[in-house]
Amino acid sequence: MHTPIPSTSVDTELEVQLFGQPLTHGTLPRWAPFATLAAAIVVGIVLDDIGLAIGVAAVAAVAFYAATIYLWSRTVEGHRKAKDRVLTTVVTSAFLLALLPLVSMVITVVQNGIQRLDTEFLSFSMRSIVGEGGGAYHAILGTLIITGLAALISVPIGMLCAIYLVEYGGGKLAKAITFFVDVMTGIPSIVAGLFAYALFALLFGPGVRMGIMGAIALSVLMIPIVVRSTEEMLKLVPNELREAAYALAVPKWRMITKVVLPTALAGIATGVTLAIARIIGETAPLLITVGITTGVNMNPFDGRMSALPVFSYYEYIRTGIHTAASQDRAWTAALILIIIVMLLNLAARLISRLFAPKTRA
Amino acid sequence: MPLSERNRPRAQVRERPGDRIFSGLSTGAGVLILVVLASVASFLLIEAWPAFMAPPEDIPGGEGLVVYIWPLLFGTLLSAVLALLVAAPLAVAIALFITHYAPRRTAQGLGYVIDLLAAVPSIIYGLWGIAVLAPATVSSTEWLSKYLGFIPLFAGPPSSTGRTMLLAIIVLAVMVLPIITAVVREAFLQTPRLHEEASLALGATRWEMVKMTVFPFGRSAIVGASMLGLGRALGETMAVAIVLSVSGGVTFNLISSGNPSTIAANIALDFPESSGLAVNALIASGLVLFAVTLVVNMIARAVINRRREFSGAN
Amino acid sequence: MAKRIEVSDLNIYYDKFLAVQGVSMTIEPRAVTALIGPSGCGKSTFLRSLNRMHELVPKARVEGKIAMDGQDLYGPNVDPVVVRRHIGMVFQRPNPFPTMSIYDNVAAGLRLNATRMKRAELDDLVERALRAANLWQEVSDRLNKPGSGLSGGQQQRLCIARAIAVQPDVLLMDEPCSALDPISTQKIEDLINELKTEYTIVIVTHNMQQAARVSDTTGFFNLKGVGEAGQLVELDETTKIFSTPTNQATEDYISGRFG
Amino acid sequence: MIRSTLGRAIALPAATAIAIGMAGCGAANEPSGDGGSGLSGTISGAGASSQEAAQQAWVAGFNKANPDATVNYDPIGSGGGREQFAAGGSDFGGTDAYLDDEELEASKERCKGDVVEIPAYISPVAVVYNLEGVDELNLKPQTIAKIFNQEIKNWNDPEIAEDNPDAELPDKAITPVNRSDESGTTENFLEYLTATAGDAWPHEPSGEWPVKGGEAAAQTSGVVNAVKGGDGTIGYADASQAGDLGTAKVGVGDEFVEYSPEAAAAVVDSSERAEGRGDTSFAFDVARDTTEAGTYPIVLVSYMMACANYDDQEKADLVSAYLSYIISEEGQQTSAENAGSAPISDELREQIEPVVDGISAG
Repeated sequence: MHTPIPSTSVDTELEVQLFGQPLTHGTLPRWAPFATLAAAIVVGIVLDDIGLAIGVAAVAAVAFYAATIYLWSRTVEGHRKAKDRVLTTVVTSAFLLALLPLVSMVITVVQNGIQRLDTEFLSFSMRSIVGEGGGAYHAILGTLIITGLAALISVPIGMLCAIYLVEYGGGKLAKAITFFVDVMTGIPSIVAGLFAYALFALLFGPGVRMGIMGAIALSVLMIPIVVRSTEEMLKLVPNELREAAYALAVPKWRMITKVVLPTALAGIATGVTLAIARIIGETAPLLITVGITTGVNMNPFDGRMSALPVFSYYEYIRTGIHTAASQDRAWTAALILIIIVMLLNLAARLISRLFAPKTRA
Repeated sequence: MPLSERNRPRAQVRERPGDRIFSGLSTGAGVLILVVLASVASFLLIEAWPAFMAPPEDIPGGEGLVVYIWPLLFGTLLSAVLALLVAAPLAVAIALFITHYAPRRTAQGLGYVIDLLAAVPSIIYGLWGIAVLAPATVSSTEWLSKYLGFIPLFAGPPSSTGRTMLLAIIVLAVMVLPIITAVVREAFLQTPRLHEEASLALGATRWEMVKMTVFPFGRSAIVGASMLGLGRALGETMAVAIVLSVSGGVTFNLISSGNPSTIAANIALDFPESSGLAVNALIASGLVLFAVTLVVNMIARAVINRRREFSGAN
Repeated sequence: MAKRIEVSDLNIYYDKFLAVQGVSMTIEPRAVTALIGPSGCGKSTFLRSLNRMHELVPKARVEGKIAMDGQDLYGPNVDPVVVRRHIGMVFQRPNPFPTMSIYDNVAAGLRLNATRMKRAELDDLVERALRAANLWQEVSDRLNKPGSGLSGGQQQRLCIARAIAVQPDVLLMDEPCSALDPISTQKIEDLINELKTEYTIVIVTHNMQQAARVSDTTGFFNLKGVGEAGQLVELDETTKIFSTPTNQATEDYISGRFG
Repeated sequence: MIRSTLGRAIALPAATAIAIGMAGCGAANEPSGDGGSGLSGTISGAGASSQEAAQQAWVAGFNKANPDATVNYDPIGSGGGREQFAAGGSDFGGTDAYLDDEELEASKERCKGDVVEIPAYISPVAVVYNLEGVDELNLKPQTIAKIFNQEIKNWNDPEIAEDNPDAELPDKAITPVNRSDESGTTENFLEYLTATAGDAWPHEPSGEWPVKGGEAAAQTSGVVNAVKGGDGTIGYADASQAGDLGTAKVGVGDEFVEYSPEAAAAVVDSSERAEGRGDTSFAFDVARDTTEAGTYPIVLVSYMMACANYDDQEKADLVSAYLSYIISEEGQQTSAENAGSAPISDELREQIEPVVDGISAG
């Protein structure tokens, strides 16, 4: 029954390939990739100098690196190792390529936005401002009010929906809701804006603009994110906890509010913060629902409001003599926006790190 | 808790008001999601209806709704699909770098950095795209049209401002990249360590290990994530509105000044100053966009959910 | 084919933590060496250092020397990928590639090493590996079905077939039967007995009866103390270890008074 | 305790907004309502976005004299402005084109009487270009038409060279830049081409650019940035935006006229008032094909709409005062400084003033 493989029956070429490999073979020196990289950079610079477009030159430099390291490695280390090195190059340069826009974007926004990041920008509106000066106070306020309202609408609905899915759900309804929550995540933001507009246009006639419309549009975008993250967090709560609560004769709703939610609270708060970070920079839906105004409007139920992203956009496209000043304002608004988003992300990480439920470990 | 309450018969326990209210509320919230989605569709339909019914000459452009929307839909699909073709392989490579190539210590931090890219508001992508990327692409598009002009995509003449479909595609690709990366990264992280070790123990190099275990395991996640990214690219508004030079209709030429607009960008640009039937026509185009993204997202979810069932096997 | 492994003064670290200390032993060719000992004493760590799988853990490293027929496995210019080609491994839990068929699982290693291989040759090698793993008769009619469809014991034999298909010199087995039922375990043990005529086999096991049944030589690993490194306490012929161990700790462990 | 922690999580984002809202409402630059003399009340207008910069300047200037008065201007576009005014949704309106007959009827009905239409904002449209080494450029209307119709594709085209004997025109492709959005600027530019270029311009004037395939950008700023961003580009934009870009002299009669506020205002004076619209309507059919010396024919004339009669005295006073300020020398100077418009001539002002002063209630 047992027939060990007789190596003699395999032809010699195959035998060398399969069995004759020595343990050691040539290895590229440690400095090999660095030397090749340096050479590639030189090639790129030279190509750029002789008039090739910078993008083309960069691509050519990467290709040069990959080809050189492949050929070098192939002669010394064999084709498998060479291929491995090429793929490492590809994967690493893909990652660096992705970092490029982020770095460039941050530098651009900071460079253009930092000059006007002053107290006047933070305390002035654009009312009666022509030319230089002015600020985004009204837009910051508007963004906070609209986003706050959106959160006020989305968080309870989203959390309750997630509670339904995890604690009560099952059956067709829950399946349908899960599916459509996922689908809802993919609604384009402009469509959410159109929805809010269509809803209010039916109630108030065409051309209506209100802060609450923007909040509703943003809610359409925010609810599914809250549902998803809350659902994930509730699922992480171990069933033993629920059973322990039941065993103490606690009714279901108190079990949920007393045991499940507090356990998942940190995770939910993280999710909500990230959801706010996602929607606070939305421009398109606010553009068509909230519009823009020059002064402070504290009432989301009456007339146009300003929001930071829309403010930035309108300042960017503003016409008039003093466009340099409005361009500066556009970039500063963008800078503030990026700071807010980064801070929210940071806050989310902190919340999840500091208050993470012990059950996760 | 009073004893009397405990001694009630079972059937009555279900009647406990707290439970009833709470379960009612949460069920209501769930149903509300369905209602919202349904009302998005129906309100758009109601507001788009006048445009469907209007005589063709009253629609902007004067040739009817189909002629009005078709170039926009074409531009939307062209930019989104090509952006996906650029972004998806990159996203897979990045996910691979984070999960299997980067030093494990830094991997998590790198993941955050990519997540940050996803959090940047689209208006900022737009401003950056027009201020930095557009001028940077000009020389490359000239090169493309000179040497690769025989390919219809690069027929040219190249735009001298860089505000081309190619630029929009690159910006869109940068924007959807982190979304695809996040999903693929999760899937790659879940590749069973056992299988990776099995292939390494057979004498596989790192790349061979990835090909044998990581890719087959993450294949449907890649497909699903790509569809999600496609959905995002289809609906992206402000960045395209800012960077794209819109004139002319249906063309595959990516590097000239004449480009079709996208539905979302067109709405953002025209809506604030539109009135009357033009608004209805814009909402009709929004309805088309909604339908397209709905289909794409449904497919994406179906694919991803199938993967979920698969991975339960091990 | 089968080769002798000599280990001298081997220390194994996870970063700064010394996991295994001062192991010196000779693993004889065409024989089964069993490693026994309480959990966490470094048996598996030691085993994984033999084919350089250990270094897949970040910051893990070894000091000392492991030589296979005189060649230093950790010497300069030694490619760990090639080391693993020569020293195959079978894991605790059967892990056939779920996305591959039975055939492809066995051929996986061959395809890596020999790119230009005719289909007939490959068929031949796959069949012989499956026969050698005592699995051919059970799966010959469904070679294109996924490997994950087999029973646990069959899956483990498939993994053994996969490991021996590339004709390694040494076969490492990390508790290969711990996830299997007694009948499957019996089959694997029979297989180990057959394979040892061709291979050097090192097996880590928690099951002392198994060690007694299949091995020629047994090494007993134990912790130096609580929170301290594991070490090789005693290495001798299996019959001697299980009848008259020289070390008190070994005797305690074997007779069940400890661990 | 649990409810409070839960509550905190829900209220956290909202609380920030509310806290800031409570802290201080008005922006540092906004008046808190203790102004001295002057009018008070609120009026709202909506309409042409071309007037936005001017309106902001006017509101700022008007508020100096009347700190208690609030004037809002919503730049929703000309069409929307006319629609909203006729429907009674705004107190006054701004539009780049005067009301057509149907809209005029509807507006008269809304006002229960005459409608005031006055040219308040005259903006010259410059033909801007960016071409290295060429600082001066003369272009005949036909040449402009052919360039924008993409018939003349290179800067060294003989037709351009003919009018520019002194310039060294490079061998470089022309990139014409147009507005991608519907705009009054486009409509006026097209009206000019239709009136002057004859067969060279085969397209009908409308707010949408008719030629496909050119470089297109949203808003005036987009066009200007696109022209700046390229080499060999040419576009049309509000003259105020031209900045350091080259502006072409356009052919009028036998000479080439550089745009200037005076030349732009002059063309309105030499234009005919549209007939049969009542005494309060100052709608002009701009004489694009003028050959009069020293006139610059590519202008955007944007109007203010108001009622001759309002129900509310306060409203009537405010509208009247605001419009008076706009057409006053000071008001026109303000918009010239901040929006780059061409101030209306004294002659025109004298005609309009009585109408604006006549706005009343009852």
